[in-house]
Amino acid sequence: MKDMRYIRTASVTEITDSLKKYGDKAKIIAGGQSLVILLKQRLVSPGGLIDISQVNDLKFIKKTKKTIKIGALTTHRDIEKDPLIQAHMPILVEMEKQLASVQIRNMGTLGGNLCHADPAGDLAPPLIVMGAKLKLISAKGSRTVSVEHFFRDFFETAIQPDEVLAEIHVPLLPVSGNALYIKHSTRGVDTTIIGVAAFVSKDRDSNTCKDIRLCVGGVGSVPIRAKKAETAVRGKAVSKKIIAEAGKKASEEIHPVSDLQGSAEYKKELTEVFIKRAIKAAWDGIGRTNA
Amino acid sequence: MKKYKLRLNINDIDYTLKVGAGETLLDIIRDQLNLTGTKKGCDSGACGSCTILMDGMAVKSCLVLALQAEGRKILTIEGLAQDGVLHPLQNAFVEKWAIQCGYCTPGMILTSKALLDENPKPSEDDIRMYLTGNICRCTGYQKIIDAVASVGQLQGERHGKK
Amino acid sequence: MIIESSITLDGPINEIWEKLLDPACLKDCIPGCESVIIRSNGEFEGTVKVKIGPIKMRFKVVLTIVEKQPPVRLISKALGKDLFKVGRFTQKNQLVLEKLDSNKTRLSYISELNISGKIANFGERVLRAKAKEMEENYLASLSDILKHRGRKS
Amino acid sequence: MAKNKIIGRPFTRVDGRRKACGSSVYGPDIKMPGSLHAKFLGSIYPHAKILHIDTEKAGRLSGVKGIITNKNVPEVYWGFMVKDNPILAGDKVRFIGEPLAVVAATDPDIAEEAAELIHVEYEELEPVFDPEEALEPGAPLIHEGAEAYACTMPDIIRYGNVCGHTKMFGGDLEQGWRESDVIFEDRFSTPVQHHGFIEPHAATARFDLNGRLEIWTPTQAIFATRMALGEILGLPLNRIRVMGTELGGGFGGKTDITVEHFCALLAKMTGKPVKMQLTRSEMMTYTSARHSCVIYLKTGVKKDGHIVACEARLLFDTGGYAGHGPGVAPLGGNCILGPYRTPHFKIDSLSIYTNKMNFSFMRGPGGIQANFACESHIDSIARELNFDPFDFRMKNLVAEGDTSATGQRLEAVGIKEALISVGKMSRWTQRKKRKNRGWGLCCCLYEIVGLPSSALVKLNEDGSIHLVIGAIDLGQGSSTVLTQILAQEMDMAADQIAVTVGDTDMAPYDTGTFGDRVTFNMGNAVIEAARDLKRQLFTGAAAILERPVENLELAAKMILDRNDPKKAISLHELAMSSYYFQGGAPMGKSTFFAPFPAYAYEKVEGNPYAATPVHTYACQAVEISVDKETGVVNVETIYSSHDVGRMINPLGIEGQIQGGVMMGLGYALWEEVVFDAGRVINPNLADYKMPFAINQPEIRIDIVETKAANGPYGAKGAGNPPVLLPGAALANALYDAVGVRIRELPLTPEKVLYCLKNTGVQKEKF
Repeated sequence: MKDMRYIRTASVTEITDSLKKYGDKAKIIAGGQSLVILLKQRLVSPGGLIDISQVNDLKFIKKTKKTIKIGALTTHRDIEKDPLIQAHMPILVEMEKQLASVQIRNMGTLGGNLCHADPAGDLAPPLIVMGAKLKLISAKGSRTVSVEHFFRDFFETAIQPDEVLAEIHVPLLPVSGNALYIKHSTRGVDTTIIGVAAFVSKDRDSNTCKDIRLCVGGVGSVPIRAKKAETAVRGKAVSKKIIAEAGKKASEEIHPVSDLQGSAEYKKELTEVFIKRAIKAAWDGIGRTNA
Repeated sequence: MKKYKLRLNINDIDYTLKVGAGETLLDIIRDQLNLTGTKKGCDSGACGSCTILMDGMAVKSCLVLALQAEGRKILTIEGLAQDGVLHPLQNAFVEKWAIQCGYCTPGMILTSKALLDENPKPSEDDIRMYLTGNICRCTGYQKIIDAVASVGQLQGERHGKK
Repeated sequence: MIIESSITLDGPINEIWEKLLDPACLKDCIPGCESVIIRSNGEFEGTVKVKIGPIKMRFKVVLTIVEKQPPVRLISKALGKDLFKVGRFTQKNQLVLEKLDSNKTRLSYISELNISGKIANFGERVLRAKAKEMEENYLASLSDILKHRGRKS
Repeated sequence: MAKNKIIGRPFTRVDGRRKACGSSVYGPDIKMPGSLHAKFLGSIYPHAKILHIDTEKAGRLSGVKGIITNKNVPEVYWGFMVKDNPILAGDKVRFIGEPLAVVAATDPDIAEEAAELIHVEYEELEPVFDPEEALEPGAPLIHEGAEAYACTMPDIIRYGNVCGHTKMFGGDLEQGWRESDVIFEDRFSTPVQHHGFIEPHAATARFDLNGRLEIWTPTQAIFATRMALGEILGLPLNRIRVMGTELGGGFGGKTDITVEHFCALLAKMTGKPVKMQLTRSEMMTYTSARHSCVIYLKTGVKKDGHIVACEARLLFDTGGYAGHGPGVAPLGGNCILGPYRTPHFKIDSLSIYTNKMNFSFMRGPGGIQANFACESHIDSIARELNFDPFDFRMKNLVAEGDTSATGQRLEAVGIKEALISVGKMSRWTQRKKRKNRGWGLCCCLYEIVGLPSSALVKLNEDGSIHLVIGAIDLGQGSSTVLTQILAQEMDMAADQIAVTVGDTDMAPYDTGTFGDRVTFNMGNAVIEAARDLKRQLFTGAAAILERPVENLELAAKMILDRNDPKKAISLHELAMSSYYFQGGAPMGKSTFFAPFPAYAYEKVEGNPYAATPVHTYACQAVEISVDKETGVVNVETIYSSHDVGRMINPLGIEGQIQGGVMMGLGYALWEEVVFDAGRVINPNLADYKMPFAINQPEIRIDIVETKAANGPYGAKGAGNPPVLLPGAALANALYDAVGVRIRELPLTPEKVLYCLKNTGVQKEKF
């Protein structure tokens, strides 16, 4: 293993100072569940590692009036077992249950997952359809970025070398709204081939779809909002025909690449099927799940 | 190679070691402390044979930097049996032939212990979901599930009696 | 890994042919390319930076022309070695130019790319997508340069 | 013979406690002070001449102690059947990842860095990856001077890119076609499967002070390893000691040497212990994978459902070197007819060179490929003639006295009982046909490997018994089963017997642990060795008790006179007198070599596995549901019935069946080592999909005991058949569920969906 410095930090300011000092010569490590493999296979050989896993002020799950704030160092297992999340955001609990394995979920953090930015990652689509935002902190100050615009390319995000992802703010779902995430992988709990997150809200009196957000993971270099599919449903009475229309539109607006997981045509097929299933399940679930 | 001090407790023994920044917990457990009961199967977080308990949580030690275990309490398979008396899970694995080649067994038993600590009477599906990170190529899993479930019943009754 | 595509370019066939073999144009069009020179024996040598997330690679590429029938057909072979020893690639390209009219030429492109070394273990699905993305950028910047040729010069 | 208290009883494993406590020592756990670590440099081209290998720069790296290339290793060709394997690639490389040089250094990172500094000049040659293309005239020749290669077995037919051609026929094929009412033709293909054992290959070798080689390695065949090392190093076998470590899963992938010879050569060069351990991706690109196969089948049947004739052509892709190819091809040919009476047949089974890695034995070699083709073919014929798949099979099953494909008489045939039992378990006749759900059926015939096994049973001075054998227990529980057999023979409790396994210095010769052969062959050897020991004890006791030998009997550690039980002597006393007064240390020993059954010599060519001590049979039914929108196949329940001759340990048998079914399920649904221009593109356990715990369906098991006459207490073998069945069972269930016949494994959702959308037409290659 190449010679590397190791910098242990215990507070956010220590993180930002170290980032300022070492710039892009050092890499942040939190849970390490993605980075350690790259280190061992010497695909990445940074000058130093900034270990932020002991910064306890970034480990929290708090509920405010309109949002739930989650510290970036919260682990997948914390989310899976947290009563607040179970009550208000079952979509995240269901997603976590199918993510990697218990061992990886015990160590892996939400911030690490988002910064690793695997386009087939399971965390991003649910956060995108719920309109979540990220709080990034640097020595210069802090800024917020929407999760949707946080991803730039394969494994590349908008984070600057001197910034650390500190918090995830997820707006609470409206009472008339519902969100869920379903995914297709070969063995059930496995690398995601296609992941679809859907948020729908109902206009009570006209029984039509007030708002809808759809996001597909695994079909591009970043998670993709199926905007055309959304317009096919927004404002309309949700019927089998409308849902089928949305499925078709979604599979037309994405351009997946053929690879080991499946050919491009197959991924288009799957997108159509999963968009339909996600919309229907989310729509039927309105009013049933959240407290 | 630049070395750093690492203090941790493994199987109720405190150690102070010199560790490189890039070394994983698996490498120091096996190579520095010679506890070869924890196995290296894929070295990329897929097979689970390197699973140990860190502060009671099942983690894949090939994906944990050694220095991130500072001040933590680690349990490896060698620490499970207390002075010659096997843990109920170890006995169940032996009695029910939940072991064939035995290479995945340490990781399988420790992950099952973490499960039973969390959920003393797990259903068969709970056990299967919890053990998804541990690949076994010999047994076809059934006898492992039976062994864990049987210890679950046992603990269940003991909980019931208390 | 086979990558195939074709594109219609503005410009007469002879000029497109020149552009394909012009080091300066290669440098502008290949994403992440830092330098291209022609060696004494007619081989092209250049360095190309490729970044996949945290993984950075700098390839020293040697491109040899295997067969050329100006202005219609060009077969070349490239060998890339990464200075950080993360990866290596071999590439066999076949380019065919077809005159559509005095100012439009069709370029069709078949490339057989073979990536090895540590990067190949990282994930086949990422490599295919990244290679496809780089190839699309190459063609896009080539057609841009040709489109703005009049204005930019 | 004492009352049977042990055979057929569930005994806990003799190695269970140490494995549960993590105190077993496997290959990677061997640690030697001052040991060097070795890493190899693999070829980057599938087929190329090597012009020059420059190790000068690598040699100068600090910490590097030794580098071997073809230049400084013995000019020796080795191989399991055809000696076509140079120690390191010399004139030519034949697959991507083929070792060119191996570096030994003070730590693995330095060795790896040094390997990357080695500069190799190649001259690329045209590769060939498809076995059918490799057969075409004018295809690139992978082994130019193949005729000069020696073979370890007679009668291996080799020409061009073929390194093993098995030919078998029976009856008169032309007459068969004439008598057939309907003739069906099919083409099937099966993928490359990775063994998937969790323990990586890892060997440690050192030379002691008087030049004797000691090597610790997880190998399934310690004596075959010693033989190969002897050839390569030019050492007499008494100068080599192979110690089989605990083995973390073999499945046939650890029968050959993979890194042992590199460690030995580097240990000799550097004078230091050398350890070499492969990473998961190295294993998946250089070694340990199953032969892919293309199978053409043409079968003639009568309208009344009787099979008349069959012509089969099996093309096994054996990669750059013959390896086990010439053994896998005949094993496939032997069972391509399945357990069905076929009066007229002609079988050609070929092992073909291509520019891919060196494929090796893997559980159910040849059988898993052949059985997928045969049982899918039979099932589609039954449906075309609208027979119920159960009845069509029942009508054609072989029985005692029929002959196998090689003309060997079949004995202890349990396939009928197995089929009936599966029918009962799955309530086949009352099965309901529900939407998107389907039932599949599948039978199989397979064989076990004979060859010699020897056992040594020692009576210690205190009368305790010690079994010393060379057969490694790779997890299937052979040490436990053999202890049970010896306990039964010596009328003792199994836990009073010690067993020592796997050290060529101490154990008598054994062929190895593969091909379901240990329970059968070593079991017989243990029985005879025990009886040899008892003969020695009885003669000793007869002198002391002054009673005729014939009256004596061994019971509860006492040797007594049957007619006068009071007249007895304990083993303890007898041992003391033998050791310290007269008679010498009693040692029972025996070598069991199953007689080579007769077969139709004149009708069989190029088949080293032409006859087997006994055939094994199994049958499986499976219920599945199919998601027609995504093509995903969900396995609901598997009903599996196995003719194992006699169950020595029920828990062991169940373990073999459950493990085998899951490996077969992975092969049927997900597992494929994918090549792109000769390069493995999924060499890791994330992209190579082996079954998890959540993927295991309910498996109901039934055992048929046909008590093989020549088996120990009637036992046959149980490890291979369970793997053979799920491939065809699922393909047949898929047809039953949604009318899609897929002839290429694995049955991925994409293939299922494609065929659903294009009404059952199968796209050539996905």
